[in-house]
Amino acid sequence: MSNQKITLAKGLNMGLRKAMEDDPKVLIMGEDVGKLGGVFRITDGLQKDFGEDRVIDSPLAESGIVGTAVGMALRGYRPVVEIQFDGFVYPAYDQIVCQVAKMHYRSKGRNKMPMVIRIPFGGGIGAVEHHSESPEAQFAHTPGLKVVACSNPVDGYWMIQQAIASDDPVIFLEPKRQYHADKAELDESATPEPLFTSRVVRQGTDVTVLAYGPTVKTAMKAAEAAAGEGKSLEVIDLRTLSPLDMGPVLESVRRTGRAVVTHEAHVNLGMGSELSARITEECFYSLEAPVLRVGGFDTPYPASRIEEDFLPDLDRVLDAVDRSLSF
Amino acid sequence: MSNQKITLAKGLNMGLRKAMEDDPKVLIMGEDVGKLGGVFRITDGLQKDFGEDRVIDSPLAESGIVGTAVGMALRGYRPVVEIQFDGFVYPAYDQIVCQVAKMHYRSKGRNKMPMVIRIPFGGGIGAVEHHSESPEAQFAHTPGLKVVACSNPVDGYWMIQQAIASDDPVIFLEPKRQYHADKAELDESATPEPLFTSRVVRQGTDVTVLAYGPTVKTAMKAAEAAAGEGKSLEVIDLRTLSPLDMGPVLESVRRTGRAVVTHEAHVNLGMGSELSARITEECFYSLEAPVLRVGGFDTPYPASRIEEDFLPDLDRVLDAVDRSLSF
Amino acid sequence: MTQSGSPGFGPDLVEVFGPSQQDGGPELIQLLTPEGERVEHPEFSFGAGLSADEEAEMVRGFYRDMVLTRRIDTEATALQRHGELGIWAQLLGQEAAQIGAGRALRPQDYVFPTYREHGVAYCRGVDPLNLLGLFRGVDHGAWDPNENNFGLYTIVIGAQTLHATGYAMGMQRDGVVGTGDPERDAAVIAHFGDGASSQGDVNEAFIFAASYNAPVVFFCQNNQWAISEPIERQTRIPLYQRALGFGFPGVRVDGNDVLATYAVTQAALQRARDGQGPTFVEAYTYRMGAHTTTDDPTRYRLSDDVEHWKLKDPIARVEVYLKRNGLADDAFFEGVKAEADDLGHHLREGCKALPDPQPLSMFDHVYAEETEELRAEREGYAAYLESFEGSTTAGGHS
Amino acid sequence: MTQSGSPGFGPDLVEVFGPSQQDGGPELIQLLTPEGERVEHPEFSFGAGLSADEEAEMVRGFYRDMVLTRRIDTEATALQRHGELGIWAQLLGQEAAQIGAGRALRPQDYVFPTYREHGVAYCRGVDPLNLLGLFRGVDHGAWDPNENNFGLYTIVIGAQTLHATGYAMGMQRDGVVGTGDPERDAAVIAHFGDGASSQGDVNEAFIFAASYNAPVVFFCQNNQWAISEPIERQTRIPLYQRALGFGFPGVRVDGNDVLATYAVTQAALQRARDGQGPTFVEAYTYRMGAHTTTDDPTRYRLSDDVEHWKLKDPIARVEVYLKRNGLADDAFFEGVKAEADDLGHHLREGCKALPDPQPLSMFDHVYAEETEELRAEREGYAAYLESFEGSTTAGGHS
Ligand SMILES: Cc1ncc(C[n+]2csc(CCOP(=O)(O)OP(=O)(O)O)c2C)c(N)n1
Ligand SMILES: Cc1ncc(C[n+]2csc(CCOP(=O)(O)OP(=O)(O)O)c2C)c(N)n1
Ligand SMILES: [Mg+2]
Ligand SMILES: [Mg+2]
Repeated sequence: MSNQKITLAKGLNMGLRKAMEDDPKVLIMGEDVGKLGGVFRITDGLQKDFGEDRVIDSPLAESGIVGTAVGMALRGYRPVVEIQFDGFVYPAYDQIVCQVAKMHYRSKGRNKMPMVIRIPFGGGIGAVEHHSESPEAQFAHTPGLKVVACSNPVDGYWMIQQAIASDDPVIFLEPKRQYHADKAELDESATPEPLFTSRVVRQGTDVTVLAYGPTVKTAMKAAEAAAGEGKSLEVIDLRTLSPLDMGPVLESVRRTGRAVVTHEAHVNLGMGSELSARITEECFYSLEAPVLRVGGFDTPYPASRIEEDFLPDLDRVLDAVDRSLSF
Repeated sequence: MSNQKITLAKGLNMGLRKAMEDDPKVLIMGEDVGKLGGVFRITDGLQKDFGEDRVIDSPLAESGIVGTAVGMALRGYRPVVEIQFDGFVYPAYDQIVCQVAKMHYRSKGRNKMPMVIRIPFGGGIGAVEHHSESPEAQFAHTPGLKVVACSNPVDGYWMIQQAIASDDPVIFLEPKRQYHADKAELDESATPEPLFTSRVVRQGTDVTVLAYGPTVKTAMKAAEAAAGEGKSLEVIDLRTLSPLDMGPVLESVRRTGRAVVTHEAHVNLGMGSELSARITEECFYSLEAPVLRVGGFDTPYPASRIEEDFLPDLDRVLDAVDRSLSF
Repeated sequence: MTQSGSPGFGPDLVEVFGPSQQDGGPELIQLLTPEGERVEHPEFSFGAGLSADEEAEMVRGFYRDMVLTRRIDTEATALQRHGELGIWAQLLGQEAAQIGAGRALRPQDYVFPTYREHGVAYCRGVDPLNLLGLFRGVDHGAWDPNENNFGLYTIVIGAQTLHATGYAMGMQRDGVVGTGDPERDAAVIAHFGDGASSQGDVNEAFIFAASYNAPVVFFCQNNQWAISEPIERQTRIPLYQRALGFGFPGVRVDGNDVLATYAVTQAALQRARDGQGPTFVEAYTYRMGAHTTTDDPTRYRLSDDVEHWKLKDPIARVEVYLKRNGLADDAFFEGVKAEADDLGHHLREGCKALPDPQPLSMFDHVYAEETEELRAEREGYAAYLESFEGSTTAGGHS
Repeated sequence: MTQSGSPGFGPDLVEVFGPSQQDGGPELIQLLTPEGERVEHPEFSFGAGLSADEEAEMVRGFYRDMVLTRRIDTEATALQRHGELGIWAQLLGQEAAQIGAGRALRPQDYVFPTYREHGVAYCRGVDPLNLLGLFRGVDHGAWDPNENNFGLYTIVIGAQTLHATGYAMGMQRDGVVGTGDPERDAAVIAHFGDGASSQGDVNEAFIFAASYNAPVVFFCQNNQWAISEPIERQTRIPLYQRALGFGFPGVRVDGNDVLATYAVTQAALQRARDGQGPTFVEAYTYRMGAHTTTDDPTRYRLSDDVEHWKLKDPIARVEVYLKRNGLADDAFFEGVKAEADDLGHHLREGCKALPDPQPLSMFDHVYAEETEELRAEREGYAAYLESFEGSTTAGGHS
């Protein structure tokens, strides 16, 4: 098959399709995932091709979706659950943190929980309340879950398949504003990197910028702009949030001596806190400045007309870079 | 009224009673809070004295309890909700983070949410699964909520009243293993410190130890033991987790140059991460060592026969102190 | 239902959604047919105690309400198409359900809406311009909930049904239930959709309301769809029967019949005000438009169905009724049309003039008592913004 | 129920818990009275198709099961009193409900228990010693759920009802429902309590099960109490009627009558296996003991009630029946008693011998594929523990 240019939405759709072809135990469950193909069309065409028994339109109840998916997983299936929007994962929170996360532990490994919970996350799409949340820190804080975020079409294609193949439950975060934003070339014959690894996406020497999901693009733009000003940023796409892949991060920060973390989630108790704490523990003597965090402010997500002020953008990232450099 | 020696359970009970006497709008809601007085007897005798309309035994449904409490608050009441155990707050998670936390914001301040959600939290009581959780970081990450933890009987008495008097929703964490552990003398005529403040509970010069709830006692014991070895620990009872009262913390760390944070919650993305990040940002040049974190391991809460290994104890705190000192 | 089944367990519940269901089945309470004929119902009636003139006046009022409500909807839809709103949740086809319910309320009653209750908002006196703000993205709700006893729109499906129940429990404690004083006795109405009926919260609301006998009417607009999920996915028996399992009455009313919806809701509210507890009202209707302006219903439903429901238009039947019985003249209809045009103008002009919020307003109202740390964050951002003042772009680099 | 009510909404639902309710009301399905008399029921019967000998053999089996189950319970309670268990959830009084349900299962069926299903566990062949581990605090569940198709105990109220429904949906996909092959067709049973019926999850389970017609039996032991909350707090109509609102059958069986519980559960399971979907079985019983060994029921309930229910003891009535009808001799009863004594011995000795877990086992099984960071944490803690080796106390300072 020849290479093709695809969007993130397409990459995910193709990845889901591939996973369903490869393993008849893979099921898709969620609201509107059938004929509609999901409100973002990520499951477009899958019910038509795999039938209603494998692409399961559900009643409107997130706890019910995740809870029945637990039962399916216990029966040997590999459910891929779609949560329609980040803000609607909370009715399922109990099932996720008390059941999905703990089943393997509780059962001494006898019950596996090979479940993927897909969550379109983050803001920037001009939506109403509850449609732009970034709930990752809460899941990363929960042992038993693994949490990843894709940032581009090619990763979308591979990572969703790898998440489905994982015998552990994976919270799979998809930056919704990237769904149809950029295209990238997919080589289906390539060998992807392992799922739980971070990746240096731009090399640099002055400051390490850590990002994931939607902020990878922001960080790349910031690096571009900084280069124009003679500052060399190294950008790392974390990809995995739990576990964290600290290897590339520490290696980079030991070189640059400075780190800026950026995410859309609230700064307070966000991923940036953990990264800051770990980097400081591990690179104490290499650090020229404290790890700085650029994220969503510690307010509820605001009305969308001012969401660009809430969200980290390249200016705020560069501001943090400058503050780091002038420490 | 003469001073009396009370337990934490008694302090909370007296504080609730006082709040109900002072304001007829104060209601108590929850499972078994009536005749039984709650499984920990914190509401003992209140239904008898204030009636079933003010001490409301609920159906077994946490989302229902918090959700109806939201309605009560909208109607002008000040509901105090009891969640029976930490691990059972999750069915109400959606109502808490999407409704309780956001109502004031969403309504531009027109709808206040003067609600207290009491959660007995933490381990060490030999309980079965889900009865020993420490969910504070997840609430502290949520703008719109305030989060406090009491650590002793006198604070219990005052803080619960202050939380009830607050016009903002307060997640009120009670270290359940302290309920009946130690007695302290209560002077009801005293003037309490404001609710959202931290307190230095032991002065020291070498390392600052930050604790809250159940670990305050651990930290105090560690300080005692360290003193015997010639090390001077300053212990701060954080009391408020959101907002954080960084003043006393920063002042202390600037003096000692070293900080250890201890809590029962998982280290990863726990309060310790945030404290580490903020302390490092603010005291970068004063720090002699990275902020070290001593907490619950990043596993689900284990079977109770090994919970003392999971929980931070004075040895692990002292180990961190030593590591900090030898940095 | 077929009548065969396993011994002891009663009839099997298959084929409950046969063709008769599309018309609501025999249990549908109707007082005005799609053809504009008044019909009798053994239990519910419209206009009892009113003179013929008063009654006609009310029906004309409903007509006007529905026309204006529809205009709000079509204007908002158009504004969304023109990029003035980010999204709009259309109510097309649900005017009778909303006006019937909205007009049955007394001032002291309290409403907990979903995100689609534009007609009820209108009945409560909320300026429809205020509704647009939310969909434009300038705020999360611009009206004062306590001014008209009309709560803010709730987007998390079903969450508001618990708030409604708790609010009703508050009314019980305030002594405004069952006193017999019509000025005093109050009730709550909780709006939700057919899809919402599957949420745990909604079912818990039923349990709490039943357990405390709370004065709340659960008003469900069964518009047959939850985005692309048909009602059959949420229930296999008529939805109003859900209430029976919780021990309070449920009824199905023709939600496209404003007279019946008014009569039934009014009676249910009165039950609540009288201290007789909760009632479930299923307003059987149809979502004529898309779920929202971003939805594409052609992917999942047949245009035949839409055509079928067009014949049951809630406004047309009232118009026919008024005209055929000489209860309204041309001047009336022209007057309503003119009013609607004015309203349209108000919305178009007003919407475009809605001011964008100030960036720093993001930090307002997070708490009743602001925290130091939030103040510091706000000040930090203010200083940051000021650092760009004078530079050509908002940011230095973008 | 009284028959008056507001017009149109049917009867008011007041006083549903009149005195008759304490005995389960007229809807209670009973085949063996508290006095040990066999009675007929128009829909359900016990022993159809069995010879008299076979039938007696089964009843003796039930008797033995119940006695052994009770012994598990009393031994565990005693072990808790002696400090060997942290807590114990007693089933005293619920033996018939659990044995009736447990014995109605086929090997290929799957059970989702609460934390009190010791009798069902016993029926599934789980060594009761394994149950003690959880309450002793040595693990969160020691048995292999897939060995006997008996899931782990679930403590978060109601969560398992959704797992059960999902598992049943998996069975549908595996083609083991409605094939007509008795060795193949399978069903799921979900256990839960009266209190649990208020949880959103349980109601969502009803919705999913109905929507997909999943082969699941919702088996609710209504033991009248959820800790201190009486059943009246959770529902104001008989609980089995909850199912009607979701469109599937519900029945109330005498949960202290092992024959009736067996017959009804068996029929409900068969319905499920046959592809006829979910059933709600309310086993009407009573929690004779405390909620758990840490509870003090004297604070909230009358000893009179307990006395009343003592007369309905599930074991006594079978004993009377067997004796009166000469279906079991003294040797039988002595044999069962001896077995119970052996079991007691096994539990006492076994419990004390249950090894405490190794501290480092805390890190096991967090993931199927362990993470680097967890491995590092484990190693760090191992090194830390080793640093104390040789010192007198476990830790240097404590
Ligand atoms: C908890 C939650 N899950 C999902 C959504 C996304 N969503 C918005 S509207 C809707 C369908 C609602 O259907 P229904 O209750 O029938 O109301 P209708 O839109 O038809 O008026 C869904 C799934 C949401 N808003 N909240
Ligand atoms: C979600 C949740 N909330 C609260 C509890 C605490 N709790 C344990 S058992 C129980 C009562 C359960 O009553 P019921 O469902 O009737 O079962 P029973 O104990 O009577 O068998 C409660 C409230 C819990 N385990 N889970
Ligand atoms: Mg709908
Ligand atoms: Mg019970």
